[in-house]
Order: sequence, then C-alpha cells, then structure tokens
Amino acid sequence: MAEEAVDIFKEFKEHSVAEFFKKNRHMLGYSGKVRSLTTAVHELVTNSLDACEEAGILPDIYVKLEKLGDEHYRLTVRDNGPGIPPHIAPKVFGKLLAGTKFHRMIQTRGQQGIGAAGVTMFVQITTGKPIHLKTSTGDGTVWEMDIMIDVMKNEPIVKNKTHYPGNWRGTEVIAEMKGVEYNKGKYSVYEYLRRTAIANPHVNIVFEDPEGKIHTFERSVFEPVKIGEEAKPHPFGITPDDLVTLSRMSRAKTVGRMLTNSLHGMGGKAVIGMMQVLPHVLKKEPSKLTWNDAERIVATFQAIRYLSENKVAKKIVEEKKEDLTEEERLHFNNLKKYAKTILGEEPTVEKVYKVMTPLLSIRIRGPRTDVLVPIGEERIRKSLRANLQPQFVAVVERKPKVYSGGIPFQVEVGVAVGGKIKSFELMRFANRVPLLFDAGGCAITEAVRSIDWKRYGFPDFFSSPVVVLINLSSTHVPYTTAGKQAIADVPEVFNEIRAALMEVGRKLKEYTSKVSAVQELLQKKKVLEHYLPLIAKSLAELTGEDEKTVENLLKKMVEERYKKINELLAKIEGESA
Amino acid sequence: MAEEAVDIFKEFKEHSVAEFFKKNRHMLGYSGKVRSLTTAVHELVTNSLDACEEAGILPDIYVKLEKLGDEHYRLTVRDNGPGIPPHIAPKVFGKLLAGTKFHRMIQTRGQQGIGAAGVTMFVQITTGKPIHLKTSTGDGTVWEMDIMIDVMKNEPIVKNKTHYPGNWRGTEVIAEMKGVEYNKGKYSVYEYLRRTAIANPHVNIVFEDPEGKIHTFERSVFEPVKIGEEAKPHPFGITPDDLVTLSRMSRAKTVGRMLTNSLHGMGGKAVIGMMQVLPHVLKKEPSKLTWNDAERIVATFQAIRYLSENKVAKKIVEEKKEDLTEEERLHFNNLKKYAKTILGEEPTVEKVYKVMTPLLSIRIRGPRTDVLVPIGEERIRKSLRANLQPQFVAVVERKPKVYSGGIPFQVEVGVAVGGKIKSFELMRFANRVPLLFDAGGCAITEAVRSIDWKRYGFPDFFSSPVVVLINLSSTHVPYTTAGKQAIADVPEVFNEIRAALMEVGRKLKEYTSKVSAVQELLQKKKVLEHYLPLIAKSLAELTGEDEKTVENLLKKMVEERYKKINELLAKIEGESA
Amino acid sequence: MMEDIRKVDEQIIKKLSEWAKEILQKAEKEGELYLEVPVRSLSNVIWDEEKGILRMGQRVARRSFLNVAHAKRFLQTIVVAAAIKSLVEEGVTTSLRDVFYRVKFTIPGTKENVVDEQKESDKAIEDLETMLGFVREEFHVFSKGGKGHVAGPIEIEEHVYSPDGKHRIVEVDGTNVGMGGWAVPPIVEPERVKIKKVEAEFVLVIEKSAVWTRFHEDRFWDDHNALIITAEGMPDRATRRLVHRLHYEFNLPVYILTDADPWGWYIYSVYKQGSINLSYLSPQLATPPSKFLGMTISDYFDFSFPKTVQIKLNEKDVKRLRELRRYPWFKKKEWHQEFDLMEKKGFKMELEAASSKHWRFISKEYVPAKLEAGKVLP
Amino acid sequence: MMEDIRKVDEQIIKKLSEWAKEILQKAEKEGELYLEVPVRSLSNVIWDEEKGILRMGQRVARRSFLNVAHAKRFLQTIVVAAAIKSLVEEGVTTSLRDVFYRVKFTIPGTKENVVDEQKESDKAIEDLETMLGFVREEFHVFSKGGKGHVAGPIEIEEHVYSPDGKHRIVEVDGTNVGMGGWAVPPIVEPERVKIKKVEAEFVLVIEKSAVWTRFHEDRFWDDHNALIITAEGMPDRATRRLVHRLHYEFNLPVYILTDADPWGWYIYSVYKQGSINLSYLSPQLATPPSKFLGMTISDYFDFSFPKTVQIKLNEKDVKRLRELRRYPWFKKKEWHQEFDLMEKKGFKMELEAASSKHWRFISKEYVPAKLEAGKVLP
Repeated sequence: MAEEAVDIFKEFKEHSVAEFFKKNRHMLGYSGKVRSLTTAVHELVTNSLDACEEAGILPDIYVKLEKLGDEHYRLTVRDNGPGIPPHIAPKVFGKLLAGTKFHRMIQTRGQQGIGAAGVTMFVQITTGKPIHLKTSTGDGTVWEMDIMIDVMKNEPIVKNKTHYPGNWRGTEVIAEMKGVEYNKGKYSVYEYLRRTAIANPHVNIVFEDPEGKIHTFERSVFEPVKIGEEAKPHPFGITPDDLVTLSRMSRAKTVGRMLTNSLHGMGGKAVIGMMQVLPHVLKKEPSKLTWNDAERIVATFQAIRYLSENKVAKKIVEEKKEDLTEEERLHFNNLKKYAKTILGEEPTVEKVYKVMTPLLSIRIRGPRTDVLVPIGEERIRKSLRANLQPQFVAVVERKPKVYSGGIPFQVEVGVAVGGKIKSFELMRFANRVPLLFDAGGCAITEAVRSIDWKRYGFPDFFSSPVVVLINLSSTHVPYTTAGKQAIADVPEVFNEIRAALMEVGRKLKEYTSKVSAVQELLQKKKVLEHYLPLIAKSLAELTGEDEKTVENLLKKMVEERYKKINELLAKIEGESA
Repeated sequence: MAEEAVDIFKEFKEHSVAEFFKKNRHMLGYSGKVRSLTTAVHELVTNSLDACEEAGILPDIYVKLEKLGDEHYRLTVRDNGPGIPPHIAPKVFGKLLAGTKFHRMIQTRGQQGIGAAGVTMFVQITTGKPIHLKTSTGDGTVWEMDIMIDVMKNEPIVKNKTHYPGNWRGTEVIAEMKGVEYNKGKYSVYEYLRRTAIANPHVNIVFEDPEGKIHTFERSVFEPVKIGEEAKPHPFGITPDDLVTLSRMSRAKTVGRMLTNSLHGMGGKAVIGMMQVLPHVLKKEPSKLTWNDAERIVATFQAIRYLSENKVAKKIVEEKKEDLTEEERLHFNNLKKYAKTILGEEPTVEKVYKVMTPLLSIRIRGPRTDVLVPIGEERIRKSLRANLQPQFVAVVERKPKVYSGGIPFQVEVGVAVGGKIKSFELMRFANRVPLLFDAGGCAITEAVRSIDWKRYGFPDFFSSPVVVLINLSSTHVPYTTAGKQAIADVPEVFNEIRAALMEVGRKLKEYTSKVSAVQELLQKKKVLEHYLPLIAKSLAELTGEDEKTVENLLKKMVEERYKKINELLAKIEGESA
Repeated sequence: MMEDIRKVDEQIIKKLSEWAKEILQKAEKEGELYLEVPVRSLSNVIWDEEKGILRMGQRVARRSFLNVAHAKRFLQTIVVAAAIKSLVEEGVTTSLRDVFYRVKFTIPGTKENVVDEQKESDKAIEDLETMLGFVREEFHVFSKGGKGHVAGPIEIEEHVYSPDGKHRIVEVDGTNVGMGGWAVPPIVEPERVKIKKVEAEFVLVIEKSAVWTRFHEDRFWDDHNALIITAEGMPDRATRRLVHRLHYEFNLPVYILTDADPWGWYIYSVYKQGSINLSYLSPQLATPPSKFLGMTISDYFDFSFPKTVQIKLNEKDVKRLRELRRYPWFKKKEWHQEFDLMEKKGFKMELEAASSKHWRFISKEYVPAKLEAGKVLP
Repeated sequence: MMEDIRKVDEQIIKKLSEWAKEILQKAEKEGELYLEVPVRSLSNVIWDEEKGILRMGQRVARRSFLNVAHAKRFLQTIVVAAAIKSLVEEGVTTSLRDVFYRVKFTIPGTKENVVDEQKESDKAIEDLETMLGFVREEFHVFSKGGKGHVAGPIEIEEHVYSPDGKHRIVEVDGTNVGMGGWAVPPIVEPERVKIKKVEAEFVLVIEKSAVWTRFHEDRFWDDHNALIITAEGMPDRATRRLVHRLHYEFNLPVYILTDADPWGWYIYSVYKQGSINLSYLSPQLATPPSKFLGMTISDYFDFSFPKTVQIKLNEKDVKRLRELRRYPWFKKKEWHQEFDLMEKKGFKMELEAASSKHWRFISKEYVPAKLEAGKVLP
C-alpha cells in the first residue's frame, strides 16, 4: 500500500537559482507585457547609472526601442560609463546572483546581482536568443559578444566574442524580447525614463521610441553624483547571526578588536567599557565566538542603546534606585531582560545595576549617514522647476535616520504646485529609481494618503495640480517584494516620510496663506468702493440730503481707512517673492 | 577623475541562493513575528502531508509549540509518513532549491524545494542553532541528526548523526526559533491547523499549544488522498523555450516522436497532421531543433487551438472563403499571423488556407486533469458538517479547466450556513493548503467580493453567518509572491472561481427560497382567519344581517380555499430535507 | 334647506347597505368574497380630449378577500365603510385624520391594527368614492380646514349644519369682506354652499395668497368686476370645486395666475384638467375652459423685467418641465413654445418679481395689460 | 378712522429720516459709518420671569460700513430702509417676498446683487424693527396671507385700507360666520382691526384647523360662550397678536389645545412666551397668562384612550423634548411630570386620536371635562 520512501526520493534533484527564477520570473518584475519591458529597461539603465556614479562620470544614457513584430521589440541601452572588463562581463549578464553589490552595505540602485542577468534570462526564454553586449573600459579595445545563460548550471554561455581597437568607452546592450508591449501610459518605459530624469538631474537621457520619435531629457545639474561609501554595519542593528558570520571571516586577534574593526561607531573606549561586562567574550579569538557569546554582545549593544535613548532608565541606573514607581518598574524589567542574557542567568537587582552601570558611559556613534546619496534639496528644486515649470516648489530634505537599529535611510520630498502642472501625480523613488508599479501597497503612497492636506491649504489635494516627489535613500531599501516596486511598511520609515510630508506641508501652507492674504486685502477696499454709491443714494433718499455730498463724505472715510494698505501690500509681496 | 572599471569590478563576487534568501527572508514568508511562526509550521506540515499522500498513508500529524522565553519558541512537527532516507535528509533540510517536486508538473502543496530548508535557515539566523531531525523509513533503523546550512555554499552541515534500531516510521523535526510570537488570531498556527484539517478531512492533527492545551482535529474521512500523477506539459501551453529545453534532454529520434512522447494529448495522428505543415521540422533530430523551429511548432499548436475553439475561423478555412465580413476578416488576420510564423514569410491568402486546412482535422486531447487532486465534493460536505455543524451546506466541485493554455486547475467551493456558525468567514486554500495572509490582494477574495450575493438571498452576505471554503487545485498555482499566500489575478482562474461561486449561489438560493415559501403558505391562512371576524361584524353592521351567519359563510369559504394546502406543505417539506 | 343635506345622507346610507348586501350575495353564489374597484392608478387615467379633462377609465380591479395579498385592503375598505355609515347617520362632518383614528384599532384576537398609516384609510375612502359614486365631501369627510380665500361681487348663503340640529344660514357679501376675504369652507357642495348671485364678469385665480392680498388691497375686484380667489399654492378640493361651480353654474371665464415655473404651471393644469391621483373626480373638480393668464417667460421679455428676478432652474424643475411636456393637455403649440423658452433660457420667475418694478405693478399694470391684450395661454 | 393709519405712517417716515440723519452726523464726527443694532441672537434673549415672557436683552452690536465683514449687511439695511420708506409713503401693504424682489437689484457698477436670498432682506427688516421700535406690520409688511380662523361671540370692524383712498369698513359678527369662520387678516394692528365687542368668556386656541372645524360644527362657541381660534399649526404673527389683544384688551382667559407631542407643546409656548427668533416682539405677541388645556400623556390614561392612538416618539421628538425641559418657562413641576411621563412611556398622541372613542368626543366630552375640572397646566 504505502509507497517506499526510497521510491519517493528517487527523483530528488538539486536545482540552480536560474531555474528557480525562470519559473518565478514575476518575482523579478517580468509579469505583464508593459511591465516586463519597463523592468528590462530599468535593469539596464540602473546598471548604467550605478556604474557611471561609481566612476564619477556624468551619465549620458541612450535608450532605443524598435518594434520588430507583434509584441516583439528590440531594446538598446547605451551608456558612457566605465565599461565592463571582458572577463567579468559574461558573469554580469550570464549568471544570477553574481555582482559587486550584494554583499556590501552601500547605497546603489541595484542590490541583488540579479538585474542584468535577469534581462538575459527574459530575452532567452521569450526569443531563444542571447543578448548582445558591446563594452570598452576606454583602454583602446572594444569587446563585443553574445551572452546566454545555461539555466541548469546558472553559468554564462558566451558566443561570437570579438574585440577590435576603438576609442570609445561605455557599455551597450541589445536585447530582443517577445511577449512585451510598449505604450505611453503610467507604467511605460517613457514614464520610467521621464521620472528617472527628474530624480537624477545630472543625467542626460535620449529615448528613441518605437515610432522613431526622439525624447530628450536634458541634465539640469552638471556635477556628477558622488558615490556612496560602503558602510559598516551599526552595532544597534546587528544580529547574533551577523556577528557569528563576521567572526568566521575576521582576521582580528580578539572579538573586541573585531568589533572596532568591523562595526561602525565603535571606538576603543566603547570596547573598554564593554570589557567590564563581557571580559571573556571580548578577549576570545573571533573564530571561537559562540552563538551564545554573540547573543550576549547583542544584548549589551541593546542595553547601551536603551540607556542612551531612555532618560528614566538612565536615571534609575545612575541612582541604583530600589523603590520604583510603576513607570520605572517597567524600564527596570526591560533592563533586567538584557542583563539576564548578558549574564546567562536570572539576575538579582544588585547584579542588574552592576552590569548596567559601566554601560552608562559608553557612547556609540550613530550610524554613518554620509554613505547615503540623496538627490539633494537644490537638485530637486532645479529638476522640478526645469521639468515641470510649476508656479511654486517646496523641498524638504530630512536628516538621515536609522531603521531596525542600524540601517541608515533618508527621505526627501519635493512638491511642485501649479504653473504647467495640470493634475495630481505622486512620483515614488527609492535611491533615485522610479517606482512605477504596486503604488497601492507602498508605504510612500500610504504616507501621502495619511496626511490631512486640508490643514495645509489643499481642500482636495488629490485633485489639485500638484506633483509630489518622494525619494527614499538607504543602503538597504525595505522593498515588499523582489520586484522592488513598493516600500514595505517599516514604522520608522513610514513615520519619517510622514514627518517630511508634514514639513513640506507647512511650507506650502505658509506660501498659500501669504498669497491669499495679499489678495484678500486688495479685495476689501474694492468691495467698499462698490457699495459706496448705492449707500449714498439710499441715505440721500432717507434724509433728503444731497447725494453727491453724502457720497463724498463716505469716499473720504474709505480712503482714510485704507491709506496704509498699499504700503502693507508692497511689503508682503516682497516677502512672498 | 573617473574610476577605472577594473577597480570597480575588483569586488565582483558570486553568491549562493541561500545568501540571497537569507537577505530576503520576507520573500519566503518570514516577516512579522506571528507570520514567521505560522510559515515554519506550514512548511513542515506541508512536507509531512505531501509525503504521506505520495506514500498512500493516512496522515497523523502532531504539532507542539513550547514557549522558551520572550519571543522564543520550540516547534515540534511529527508525522507518520514514509520517512526520509538518511542520505537525502541533509539536502532536504540543508540546501535550498533541492527537492523532488520543482521540476515535475505534479500537484503537490510545496513546489519549489525551498520550504524545509527555509525553516532551517530561519532557525539558524534567529538562534544560531541547527534543526533536529529524527526519521525512519520503517526499515527498523531510526536516524537522528542536527542540520544547518552553510550559507556561503548553500550546502548542508550535518552534526550528531546517530542511528539506532527502532520500529517506528515517520519524520519528526524540532526547530527552535526567536523573534516569533504565538497567538490565537486569524493568522495564527492554531488557525492554520484548523483550516488545514477542514480542507484535509483525511488528516488527523493534534496540536499542543504553548499553554499545554491540546487541540485535536479528528479525521472525518478514512480513505487516504490519492496522489496526483505527474502530468506532461500540454501543447497549448508550451513555449518555444520549453520545446528547446525539452529537445536538449530528449532521447527520441525525431522531433515528431519527441512531441508524442513528451507532450500530453499528442497522438500519432496529430503528428501526421502536423507533418503536412512542418515536414522538415518534425523529421529533424531533437538536438538540432532551432529556436525558430520551436516557434513554428508553437504557432502550429496555437493555430490548431484557434481553429478548434473558434467556429467562424473554422468555417472560413473549410470554405476557403474569399469575400469576408468584418468579423471574418478579424479571424482571418489572426490565422494569417500564425501562418506567417509557420511559413517564415508573409503568406498569400491561398497559402494561409493551404497551411490551415490540414490543421482542421487535428485533434489534441485536453490537458490531463486527472493529475489534479481536489478535496472532493463529498469530503468537503463531510468536513464542513463535522467541523462547523452548520444548518445547511452547499458544495460545488467544478470540472477541471486550463489556464495559460496548458496548466490544469480546478475550483471547489463549499458554503456552510447557520447552525453553530456565528459570523462570516472566508477560507482560502490552494492545493488544500490554507492561505491566511494577504487576503486583500488575492483573486479568491476579489472573486467573492465581486458576486452580487443579494441575488442569492443574502442581503448582507459579509455579515451573515456563513463560511465560504474555496480550494484551488493546480499543478502550478499562480501565486502573487514566493510567500504563496495570495492567488494572482489570472483571468481564467478568476472567472472560474466566480462561476463556482455563482453555481453555489444558485444552490443557496434554491434552499433559502424553498424554506421561505413553506413558511409563507403556513402564514397565509392564519392571516385570513384573523381578519374574518371583523369583516363579518362590519358587513353585518352595513347590511343589518346576523353577524354569526355572515361569519360562518366566510369561514366556510376560507376552509374550502385552503384545504389542499396541507398536502402541499408536506410535499415541499419533503423536498427540502 | 336642511332637507338637501338629509336627502344626500339618506341616499348614502341606502347605497352603503345595498352595496354590502350585494357582496354577500355574490359570496354565496360564487364562493368568492370580493370588491370590484375601479382602477385609479396612472394606467387607468385617460385624457379625455373632447371634454378636456383627465378622467378615470373603465378598468376595474377585483379585490378578493381570499387572496392574501388583497385581504388586508378588503378588510380596511369594509371597516371604513362601516365607519362612514356611522358618520353620516350621526350627521357629523370630520377630517380624514379623524376617520383614520376611528378605524385604527387592533383587530380582535391579533396584534395587528386595521390601519397603521393614514394613507390606508384614505385609500379605502377613495375606493368607496369610486365604487359608490359619491364624493368624499358627501360622506361628510374633508381633508384639512379650507385653504381658499375669495373677494369680489358675489353673494353666498352658507348652510352651516350641526349634528345637534342648530343649523344656521350665513349670508356672505364678497365685496364686504375683510383683508382675509371669505374663508372658503372645507366642503362647498351645493347642499352646504349656495351661490345666490354673482355680478362678476370673470374669475381670477391667484396662486399665492400674499399676491392675492395685493389685488384685494388694490380693489382689483372693484376696478375689473372680478372675483379674486387664492388657495395658497396647490389648491384643495374645495377651492377647485368652487371654481368649477362658478364656471359651470354662472358661465364665468376663469383666468389663472401663477409663478412662471413648472410647479406654477402644474397648479394651472390641476385647476384646469384635474390631477392624476384624483382623476376620478375630474368631472366634479376640473374646469377645462380655464385660461392661463401668466406668468410666462415671454412675459419676462415683453415686460422687460430686470435680470435679478431670474431664478435658475434646478434639477427638479427640469424634470417637472419634461413631465409637463408629456401631458396631452399641454400638447399645444403655445405651451411648447413656453416650455422651450424656459428650458433654453434656464430660469423661472415668481409673481412677486413684479415688485422689482414697483409695488403695484402686478395689479395695476401687468394683469390689466395681459387681460386687455387677451394674451392668455390655452 | 383712516387717520389712525396715516398717523402711524407719518411717524414712521419721520423716524426713518431722523435715524438716517443721525448716521450721517455720527459719520462726520467720528469718522465711522455704523449702525447700532440690538442683538437678536440667542445670547441676547432673556427670560423675563416676572413678565413671563422671552424678551430681547440690552446688548447692541455695532455694524460698521468700513469693516468689510459688515459692509454688505450695512448696505442691505440702508437700501431696505429706503424701500420701506417708499412703501409707507405710497400706502401699500405687501409681503416680505415682494420687498425681497424690490431690493434684489444689481449694485450699480458690479455684478453683485443687494440681496440674493430672502432671508437677507428679512433680516434687514428685523434690524429696522428693533432699531426704530416699530413692528413690521406697521411698515405695511406681512409674511404670507393670514393663517388664522375665528368663530364665536365677537364683533369686529376691519378697516380695509387702499392705496387709492377707497377705504372700507367691514363689520364682522363671529357668531354669523360660515364653516371657514372669520379669516384673520395678515395684519391685525389696532389701526386696521378694531375689536368692537366681545361677549365671550374665554378664548380656546386649537392647534389644528380640522379639529377647530369639529368645535365649530358642534357650536362649541355657543354652548360654552367662547371664542375658538386656530392658525393651523405654528401660528403666524397675526394670530398671536390677535390672541394677545383679546387677552390684554378684554381680559379673556386663553386656553390652548394642541397635540400631546413636543411640537404641540412648543406651539403652546410660542403663544404664551414668544419664540426665540422673535423675542424682541414678545411684548406685542406673547400672552403669558395663557393656560394649557391639553392634550397631555396623563390625559391618555385619565381618559383611557386605546393603545392604537399611541405614536412612538422619534429621535427628533426626544431631542425637542430635551429642549423643552431646558426652557425656563417650562421649569414647572406640572410640566416636568408630563415630560417625564412622555419620555418614560415613549409615545405621543394627536388631537384627532379622540375620534377613536367617538366622533364628537373631543368637543363634547374631553374639552368640557378638562375645563370643568380646571385641569390645565401653567
């Protein structure tokens, strides 16, 4: 009756990640005819921009789409970037999960080493063809080759590799796809490039659409974007697993040294402080660090964070308080939990204070935020003005913040109002990459919706001629899916976006109320002047006095009352300019 | 200025899929404290059920959750399944993308070879510990071992491997996790198991919750579920890429032979028919099949499908019509497109008909649907009755259908009304696995919402005491994400779910209207009897006749009219039982 | 004179008894207890082109007690009939609301009332009117206190009837009435209101009582030898009946003056043709030869009213205007020109708008000018 | 007699002129063009316990032309004042709506009208009433045609005034009126309505005209030597003014009969104490010594009405009942017992409910019994 386990498992096989993503290509954004095309453009343009920025080059990107048949297109993306060394190129385009970025804590647009090879995979499964690559690092030799993926092995197959002398630098990819469709809607390649240009005013993009029409998005900023530096993980965001992983690769002599070397914000002083609490652990060789040790270190970091962020907790430790109020009891219990992990046993009150006291004086610097590369307030302003020609622009660049304890992020918001803008538009960006899809499930959309815009002078915000640009920069953007189109609802991030929106809202409010105050004052006098003759006439009828005499009396009064208004108006107008 | 490409790429590395999923664990369902726990239970229970079914065993599943500390739990899942051979076990739990199911077109709950190893990964990164496995195939030897994953290599690390004689068969996994939380809400382990029991009435589940309380979900069906057979891909759903892949592995002598061997529904006759259109291609050796050949074969399949599904298209080919109506012109143009691909050139009208005519007589059998394993109408009915004790149950099991041309699927709907049910609940299942999360984005939810339930006698359906069970069976369930919690909006599937709901709606309507018709008739006579004396009195007042005489006259009339009612009532009551 | 009323009362009591007997006789014969009620719904309303009135058609509905859908209304009709009988026997005059309370009692042995809403007893009375061929007023039942006011050269004898027998005869001289005029009583059947003498040459019906006051204060009835009548908006049955009697008993031309809006024009059509719900009473209530004196949107241009008097048509106006277009009695060229003009211009205008010119413009200039020029609509 | 009216008219014209001159004089002196208008909002309504009326307090608001927020209302008040002057000079009586159209013209040189809504001109008139110390009726302005009807032993001389000088005096004998009674004109100021003789011993005010018809048909005024008055629901100013005059000029006790519901009781309070919006007119309109005869919820039990006459209180009723509780003039034990009873029992009852017993129960038994027992509420 029951089948033997041996039979069941006789078909047991191992599979490559390429096979996995071939079956699950929607996870990479290849679902829907329009979206698949946009995804491919996105992957290639993103790689170009990242490469240019890393090399300090002002990017010139050329994108061309040719229609070859029904749902059949040829895409060309060319950049003036640093080029790809010919021995690396096959892996970049022919092997999934290979790349420069995945393992580093650095803010780049792509992160997972899937993008470029994903395009190859998509090309291959829809047309059976390779992608064609032409690249040169500017060393006088241009390389061309066709690249495919051996799906079973997740390894590149290179054909027609040639090289010839040439004085060109850059990368060009030609990718032919089927089952895709081009249109000019809000999910289109056009819209993607338009938004990319808005968030990257240092980029020049030329797009030749399938009808042969050329769209140029010119740069309005002439300085290249500085590349984000690689950030070390921050102690407050580290997990035991991270520490154990680190320890296996560390060349430091002791765990203490490893912490100062590998983590951000850990000075020698901090390690000395921690020594008082975890002397044995910190003196160990890294390779001997146990999971339990790692948990004790993490608990120590968390306790330091708790004490530094919480005044009540700090005070009870400083005073070694015994009689606790209800609120203090709550904080004490939290400290006690940390102490329990650090000590590996249920601690007495005395022991809690003993463990915590040395931690009081430990200062760990906040996460490095200079690794983030925001667009920049001035760049956003210029870009919105140049691209949208609005009446008014307000921009807010928030200070970098940290989520999950150690991942830095930063929110920028630009709002453009009126002028040539005719309707509402929300442009979401993550690390300057436009997010076109999945708007509904995105924390950015949620945050914009959650604001009471009436308070900022917009009774019907979502029908107003307003463009809202929001860019989230982070070394690790919390996407909801691998499709990277929506930001997950991380409370720290959500609240920060809201705070940015409220800040920009106040600027909007200030502007709109100034404008309307001026108009109101100008209006008032006019009203009185309009009413005046009729009042004079009626009063004349009632009293029998001469109408002109009465009218002149009234006119004099109005002039008297409003004589200071003109000066006032001039002043306010000056301010609002 | 510009950095050299060589520098940029010096950090170029390759990464394992384990590393990828470690960074993206939310893609596997490990996000949120409650959800992560449910995901782990789901993966292990799913594996147990699949194994039992493949082995033809009536599953007994034991699940235990112990709370070890704050957000710290130990999970035990034990089954009476076929066990896992000891040399396979490490890969099952210690290597992502390894398994028996990924490459097969077979309806099982898990599909991607990630589930079990995913649990190990999660255990490892939250606790640094291995999972503990105990298994025996019933051969008299019990194996125990601890398994971890070497993340960098995506390879298992096995420790403490022991074996001893024992007369037990089955698998037990013990997994310790941190950063998880148990509750009894709608996303909980409890709810997951409850729904699993409802959709799998042949399963016995015992759940010991963290408070030590034991919940037993007893089987109500005593026959094991037959295992779905492996299905070959269907010609109508095949892509050129699939054909090329097939051809590289095929041992057939010709492409024609390969098609009959490897595809479903392709008889020798069909190949002979296709021979008239693609003689050269079908006679080739499979290894020589080009992408272009593959595209021509696919276009031929699509043309066959078009002609078999479309009467107008069929007619114009049969009659070789020249003067076409506007509608016919549309169909002709579609046929022309296929012909163009098949012939590799823009065809004349004559050529279109020449290519299409032999295809008219080709019959390709519909996809095999016996590979699907629905719960079964009677099992759903029994399960709903046993688990929910409702007043009324209606079940609809639809015929299997096909989406994307070749993937079979089947929809079952059960609705239970009243009785012990107190509020509305929608239970979504895919291949009998409960979908707890992402209800909002799921095509099942959308379909239920899209029905006008008022038409079926429920003015306020979503506040009524109704439980709706919907199970989607398929060899390839179209999930929206790797988290496998929501069904994507595939039109064929969506429409089929709607059709099932409308069918079940009609059953509901029939029942509710029968019940109310009976009550109404009983009521009617009573009404007349109530009115009668007052009418008699008033008529007596108006006419001066004797009140009693008038009343008796009226009474006689009412009795006469309603004498047949009682028989009628009895009959209708009999029907509705 | 009281004999007139008694005569009518006796006829009614006799008729009620015969009607009820017939129901019982048919029941014995046919095994069915039913009423045959002329259908009053729109489907049985006929536009009688010749007579120029809306009237009830020939269709009759059978309302059977044994059909549960009809049983309650059957009961209600019979119970109300018995109540009417007592009312007439006692010689009491009362309102529909009082009748409602009289029959709003609990059906013995149940928790159900004979009627719960006044419209149920009202419908039963309407059924009895059509089945028995009497008007409600002859059953001694009225709706509310009278709405109408009259002034001008008319002499009336009101026979004020009392259940206790103290009948009075009140003489009214329409030229010798106060600012409020003669208050038209709720019932103006000939057995109660005798019109002794009318010296007026025509009747001017004015939609709004405030405007009527203008004409009264300005002694329009004296200057133009006319009767001026108002019923403040939609007229009650008594005022319509009075206008009807003035026309048919004294050959007086009737002119109607309303706001220039779809509602005002509808009021005109109610005086003239009758209303849809009361079509069965048109022969008693309608006055088809009535003419429409004003106001029209043409008047706005002819009399050069200022722009400020325009009121924008609202959705309801436009809807009602479309309804008016469909009424057969408005299917006249002159009216459709007015409808077109109003729809095109998109505004309406009230009678009081005349005061934008001067206080007495309406009574001293507008209406005299219209009458003189004969600028009326059919 | 016409001199009476002329005298009032001349006073008004003089007062308007003086008032306007004063505005101009202050403007020259103070550099401010303003009105000082007694505040009519709730915050300046005072319950005068001693006099038993709601009246206006002392607070005065300054309405300045130079303040843009006030400018429009300033303009409106002045323009309406000029219109009133022309009205009185021409001797024309007219309605609020006519005045509205008279001043609804476009302000020269703008696209704005003086007024757009009638309530704007109405408010201007109220401002003028309070500033000048005249009532609107003395300005020759009324709201609608009269609502009131009267019967019983009273003799009245109506002085019907005409702008063209053809004044008439109409004699009314309240015992010799038709079914509709004497129609109370819209203005009952002494210069227009002279009450010559009253033989009645009390006044019975009846909320509903249909019920009033019952009392009239039953000659209640004869049997009980009473005046019976109705104004169909919420009384107009004229009817309230008439009741006020009957009490204060002839010492007649006043009894009020309304539905047993919060709305009916509120109508009682309007007759008795005046309404909040018209508190500044209470000294002319209110009749504080009025007594409430019925109906009450206690009556339901005392007279054993059947359960079917109960009407469930709706939300609005409960809300209004709570408001009544807060009115200072209802802060009497007897009333609060009735409020409590209604709230506890949760139902209300209409006057017509009496017909559930027999057709003439209300006029023949209920009211006589209440009067005899002196069962009235203060």
